[in-house]
Amino acid sequence: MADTLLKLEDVTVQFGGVLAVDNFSMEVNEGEIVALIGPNGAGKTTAFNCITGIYEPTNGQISFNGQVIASNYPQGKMKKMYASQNMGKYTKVVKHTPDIITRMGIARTFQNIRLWNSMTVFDNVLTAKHMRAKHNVFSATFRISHVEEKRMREETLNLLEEQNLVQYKDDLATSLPYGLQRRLEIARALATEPRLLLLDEPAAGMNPQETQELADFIVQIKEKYDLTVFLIEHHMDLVMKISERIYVLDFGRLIATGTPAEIQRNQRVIDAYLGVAEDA
Amino acid sequence: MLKITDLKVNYGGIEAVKGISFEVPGKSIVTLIGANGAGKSTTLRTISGLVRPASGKIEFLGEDITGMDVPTIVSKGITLVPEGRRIFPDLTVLENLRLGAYLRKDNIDSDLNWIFDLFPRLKERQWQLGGTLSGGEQQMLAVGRALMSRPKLLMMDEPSLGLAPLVVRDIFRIIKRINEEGVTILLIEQNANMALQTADIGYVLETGRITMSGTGSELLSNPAVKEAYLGS
Amino acid sequence: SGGGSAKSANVIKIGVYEPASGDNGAGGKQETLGIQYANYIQPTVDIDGKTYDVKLVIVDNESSTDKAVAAASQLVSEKVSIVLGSYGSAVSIAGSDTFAQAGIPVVGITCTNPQVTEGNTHYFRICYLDPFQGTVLASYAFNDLGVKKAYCLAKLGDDYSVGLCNYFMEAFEDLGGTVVFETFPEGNTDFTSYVANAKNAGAEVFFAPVSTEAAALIIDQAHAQNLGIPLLAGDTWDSNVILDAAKGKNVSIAVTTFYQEGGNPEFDKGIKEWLNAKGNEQYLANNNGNDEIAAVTAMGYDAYFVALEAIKAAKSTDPGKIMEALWGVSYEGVTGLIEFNDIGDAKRDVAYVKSVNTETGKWDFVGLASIN
Amino acid sequence: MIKNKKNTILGFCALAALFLVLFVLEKLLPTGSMLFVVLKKGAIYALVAASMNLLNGFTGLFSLGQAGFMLIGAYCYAIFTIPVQHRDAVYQYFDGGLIQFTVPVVVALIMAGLAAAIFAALIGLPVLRLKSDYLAIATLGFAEIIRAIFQWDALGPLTNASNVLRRYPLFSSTLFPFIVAGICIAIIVLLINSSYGRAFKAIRDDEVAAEAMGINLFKHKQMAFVISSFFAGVGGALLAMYQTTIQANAFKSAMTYEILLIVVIGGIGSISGSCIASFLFIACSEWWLRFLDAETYIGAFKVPLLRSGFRKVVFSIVIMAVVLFYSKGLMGDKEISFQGISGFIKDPFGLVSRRKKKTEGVHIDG
Amino acid sequence: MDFINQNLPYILAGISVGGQYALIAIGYTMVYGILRLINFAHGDLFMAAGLIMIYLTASLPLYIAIPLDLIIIAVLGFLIERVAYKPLRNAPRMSIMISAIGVSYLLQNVALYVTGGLAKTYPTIPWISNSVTIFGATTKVVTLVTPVLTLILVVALVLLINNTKIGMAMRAVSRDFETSQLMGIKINTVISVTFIIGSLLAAVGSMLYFTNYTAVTPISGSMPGLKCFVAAVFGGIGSIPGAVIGAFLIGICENIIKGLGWTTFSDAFTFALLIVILIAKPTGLFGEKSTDKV
Ligand SMILES: Nc1ncnc2c1ncn2[C@@H]1O[C@H](COP(=O)(O)OP(=O)(O)OP(=O)(O)O)[C@@H](O)[C@H]1O
Ligand SMILES: Nc1ncnc2c1ncn2[C@@H]1O[C@H](COP(=O)(O)OP(=O)(O)OP(=O)(O)O)[C@@H](O)[C@H]1O
Ligand SMILES: [Mg+2]
Ligand SMILES: [Mg+2]
Repeated sequence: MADTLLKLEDVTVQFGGVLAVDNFSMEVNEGEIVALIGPNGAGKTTAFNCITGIYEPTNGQISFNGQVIASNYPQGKMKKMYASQNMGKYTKVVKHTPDIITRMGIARTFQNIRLWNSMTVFDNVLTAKHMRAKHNVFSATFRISHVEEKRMREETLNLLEEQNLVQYKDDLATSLPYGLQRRLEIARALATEPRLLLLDEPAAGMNPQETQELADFIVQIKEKYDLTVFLIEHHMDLVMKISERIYVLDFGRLIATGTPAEIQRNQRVIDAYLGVAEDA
Repeated sequence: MLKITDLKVNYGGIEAVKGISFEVPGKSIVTLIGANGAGKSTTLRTISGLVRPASGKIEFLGEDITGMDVPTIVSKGITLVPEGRRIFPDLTVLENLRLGAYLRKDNIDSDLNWIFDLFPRLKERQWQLGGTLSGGEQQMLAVGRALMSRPKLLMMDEPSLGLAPLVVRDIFRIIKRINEEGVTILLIEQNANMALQTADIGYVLETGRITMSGTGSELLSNPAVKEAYLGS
Repeated sequence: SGGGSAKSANVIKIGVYEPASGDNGAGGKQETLGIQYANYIQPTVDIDGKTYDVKLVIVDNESSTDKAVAAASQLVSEKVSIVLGSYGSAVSIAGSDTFAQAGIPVVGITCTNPQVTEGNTHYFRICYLDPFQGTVLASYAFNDLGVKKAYCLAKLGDDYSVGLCNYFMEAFEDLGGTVVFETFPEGNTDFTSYVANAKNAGAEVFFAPVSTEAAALIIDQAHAQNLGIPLLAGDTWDSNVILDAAKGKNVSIAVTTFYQEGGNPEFDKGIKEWLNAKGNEQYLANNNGNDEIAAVTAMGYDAYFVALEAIKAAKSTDPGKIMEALWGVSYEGVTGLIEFNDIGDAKRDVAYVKSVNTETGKWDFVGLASIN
Repeated sequence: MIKNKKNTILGFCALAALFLVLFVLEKLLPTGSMLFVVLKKGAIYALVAASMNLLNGFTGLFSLGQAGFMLIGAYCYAIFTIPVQHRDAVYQYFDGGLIQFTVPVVVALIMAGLAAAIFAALIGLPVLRLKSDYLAIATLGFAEIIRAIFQWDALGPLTNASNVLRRYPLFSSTLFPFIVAGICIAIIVLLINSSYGRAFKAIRDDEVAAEAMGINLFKHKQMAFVISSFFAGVGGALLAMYQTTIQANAFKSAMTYEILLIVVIGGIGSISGSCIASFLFIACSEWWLRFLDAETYIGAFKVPLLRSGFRKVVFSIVIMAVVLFYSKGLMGDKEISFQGISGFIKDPFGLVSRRKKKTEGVHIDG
Repeated sequence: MDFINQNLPYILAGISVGGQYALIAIGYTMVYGILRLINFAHGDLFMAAGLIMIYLTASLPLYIAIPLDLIIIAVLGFLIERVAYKPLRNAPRMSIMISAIGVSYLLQNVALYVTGGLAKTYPTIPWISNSVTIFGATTKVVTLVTPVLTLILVVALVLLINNTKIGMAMRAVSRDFETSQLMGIKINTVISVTFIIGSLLAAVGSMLYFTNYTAVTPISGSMPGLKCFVAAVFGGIGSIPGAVIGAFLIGICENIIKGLGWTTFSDAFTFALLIVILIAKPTGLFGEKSTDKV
């Protein structure tokens, strides 16, 4: 078995009275494609947000590549609420801003597309390379690091070529059709040179044909960049086709985990999420 | 009921819709399918008055409604479930639903219960702010909000976007049900399969033009449609 | 004016460098009124036997040091022969360099800060200075009113009021009194606390040489809180705004100033007629809608004639010649004799002291004050 | 790429030509000419507007502290350059003041920028956590606090309290502010077109996405804030030179609003827009409209309305008209380019395309 | 007793100023709430209300002048919105703000042009201008009336916004014009109503304020305008109770500071307090957190 790349232990997230994620543990191994599914509002996006540092867990610990990237334990009035759960298991608070986590090698796309609207397709990708570039304000402003800049531009162009976006490179990101915007988001995430790619409903708004293309595309970039992919999706064809393992959340709780075949047969998952397949 | 004649719409210099004509008969379900950027959403936005057409004519129940302002069109009985949900994030779920019935003067309590029956999840969350709902919950709210206006013509722009498979089926069931209650429906769907199964009439839009049309089942069996939109 | 165009070759331009907007806009306009009236009375001047039309070129320096340079340059580019102004010392100083470079003489009218004329040869002025006024006020308070403790209030960032308070305090403490000094921030309208502070400090006189807007509010508060001690101020308070504010109130107010209405009945009568004349409604509006004569108006009137004297003496429209001629000017104006000392300041050693009659809403003449 | 290079060269030529024209004009026209006054102030405001645009337009940080930073720059410059022999006269109430040495003009200019930048770094720490209008009002507040402090009597030996500072070295030629402002603006443009500039824009467009793509929000915001303040400080120092005297009183929020007006009228996110708008704004407010203040007779006919104060009424209407007509500013977020100029010559003011647009399916406003 | 005697004026002044600030601050907050616009012209509208009142009372009896003043200001507020803000519905937010600054300049400059710039004395409104003595401190009746009136108006407004259809529409419009229209809301009507209410409050505020501080100049509105805007931010801009609490807080603190002898810094202190509060609570005391879900 390959190394564990991402590990969630007893992660709980609470908003006011809502338990969005409840004692969720899971792991993603190096080189896998893993899917996270579950009904609407099950807490999938919230889990992503915890991993990427946008939210902090109320309790639990997340580690990436052996390094703790988020850890928290119930404090204040939460303490009483979780008196019985994993009491004393986590004692330190680790909090990173999203940029640090991205720097460590986790990149993501968003459920609601969040491209930089006033920038061209090319600049969207180029800007994501900013973090990895070796320069400072001074050298960048006075063009001392123009070699670095040139390299970034070349790499960006390559990336766009691979994603078949190169013909749109000077268009504004917003003027692209929806499907291409999703693809651009993936390209932008790749530009940060991640090891783990998180995709939040990448096929939303795509027709079945496009979804299929997307599935191939994900497998392809995974191979090419040596990535590990962790994705949320409601299109079951895609999930079942490409993922090696699946986690199923319901009301924030893990209700099932296993291979696609196992999940499809799992009665709890069928009841809560899949429903009875009455058509193709 | 709704008649579109030679509708053209531009955004700045871009021609998004290049002269389309179609009809939506009363009490029917009509669906528009097509690839990303084909101009489907633009068509619906134009009908609801959010976008002004460059030329063409839109008639509703025999009345020319081209160029009327949005609230007027809404008051005539056309409601749009907009693309991307467009929930009011600072209002509670309940308030969002009440706003759906903004133009109605009668009692809306029974309708509220009806919506809560359709989407029990919303009932649970009725005091939560719309902006904090999950994607799927927001989509339910958007549909529920539109139903609250008791429209004559309900236009839905990708209502199943981001919904769990189970709920997608529910949504289509609901569509059928409200259609049976007498509401005419104009539907845009990426899930062409389900859409065509549900619809009486389908139109295929390609880069701003209607390229094919027919009954739902005709299109379902059309090889070209299969190839391009059904993915198998 | 109308007939001027025929003799257009013979025109001499006098620049009026005054604020018409901003903090000192109102005062600037009143000062300008005096100049305009003087120009109406005496629209021509004889230079070396030829009659010239006097044309006023009025610019608005917006009471602001950052707009002053452009306003001054505007006058320079209009080729004026001499400049009058400005109300407010800071803008006068700010415009000074521009005039100096162009070699144009300036006659300050009511800018009382010593720095205006100090160290230059082109800036003159016809009023007395802050040190003088501050000392006069201090001795009036100490000797005439017989008070030992004074409360001084200035506007933060306003060099006029802060400066005058400074000189007042110096003199007052030299005489043996004590002072409490406070400043209020710009735009402040609530003077309740300041009046209460003065009361609580046990002050016997409330010295507030501030703008008329603030003055009106202070008077109102003094009345509302039953302050019971006299209000004292400098030349800025010599305005009909103060009379309006104080009328019918339970306050006593004394100010030092340059002119007392009635000091020259002929002038008073003439300017009142002019203000009330048909077609001059805007002049009346600039004077707050009534014909009460402000000291700055009288000073503006005198300044105009001082300029004409200098022009006549120079026998030329050339600014350089006029500048030289100014040193020798001696002119008996409505506000007294005007002559310049070797700094360029008027040799004045008396100030008018007057007080408000709260029943009639007019000024009562108290007397002349000078430093002994 | 090649086109880019050609544009750069063309740009340099144009700049050189501009400087040459200025130089010649200055030899030909009398020194007091209004043209130069407007050009000087216009150049200074262009710099300050560009620095504000860097922050408000490119980084999306709505800051209203510009006047405060200018004040710091202006005072820093003046305090360190007033010749020692004049200090007694200037600091008349404070026995000649505390500081009894001077530094060369260029050093003082840089110090002015640094002083503003250091202050920005200090307040950036707490303030930059705030968003949009909250940030605006907090920075505005800081500017007001700075003003109050500089007017404080207790600091008089340093700042001369409420009194004017003067007699420090001034410009000898219009070229000076043009060269300094030109260099500064060039640096701003270089920065904007660098990788950091793109990161700033990313923050403006979508903070969440920017952070998720590895851009450290605080570091970059702080950077933009400090750099912008540096140039505002230099701009303040230049303004001090232009004004010949300074007084804290003049650096009110109204000054910030003026600069904001220039930025928006020029186009948020367009440096060339800021520059053009700056000259137009200054010319309009301090030169071209002055005739409206003077009572004017045509023959015996008195032109109605014209009298003191009318200029400002008209000026406010002009501003509103410009904003209403060019709701995205004169330049939008485009920069001036040679293609643009030739386009402008073919279709001045976009009249043709605007008419065309009207008939098209544009969004209906509410 | 002596202590009260000495300090009561400060507190009374604080409460009264706070109440007047509150009425203006609500106007800011309402307009901001709906258009996300810092309506810089609001303070000047307040000044205009004062000036117009002076001109009206010069020729009309008070019982006509007061309602007429209210009507004129409401119409003025309505017109400002229609002329200066409505055409910019789809423009960048900053452009509308500049338009607001333009309107503010215009009102000030027209006032300057018409009045000449000297301070005008506000007419005496019977009863509320009378002096009263409480615990030995003398003040005007208006000082006591203001906070009461403010509270009544605030409660009414909060009810309006939270419990009525138009109130709900206002909150909807504030976030999303397009979708609001899809609900059948006539956004222009809703926005106009908001402006009219805001302007009326400014007019009422001006009557109370200028009864206390009787000098009206063209720039009389700018400082109260700024302070009230600060108050609105203090409380969390967009929140009406927040604006009111912010206004009272500022009014009272300001006067206590002055009473302590730190007069030089009374404004600076207001801003410092604001900054401290914002650092602790980045969206003000009652500010809504952004509900932008990722
Ligand atoms: N900021 C927040 N405040 C309050 N509740 C929240 C917040 N964010 C999420 N929630 C709630 O947490 C639950 C989980 O939301 P999440 O977005 O993770 O769902 P999801 O699994 O991604 O659903 P979907 O498939 O519909 O996107 C939902 O019930 C949502 O209403
Ligand atoms: N506001 C806009 N400004 C400019 N172009 C636009 C705008 N909205 C849409 N377009 C363009 O108009 C065309 C049609 O867009 P539309 O949204 O109608 O497509 P669609 O068929 O709904 O696609 P999707 O399935 O992605 O929703 C596209 O090319 C799109 O880029
Ligand atoms: Mg989700
Ligand atoms: Mg669409």
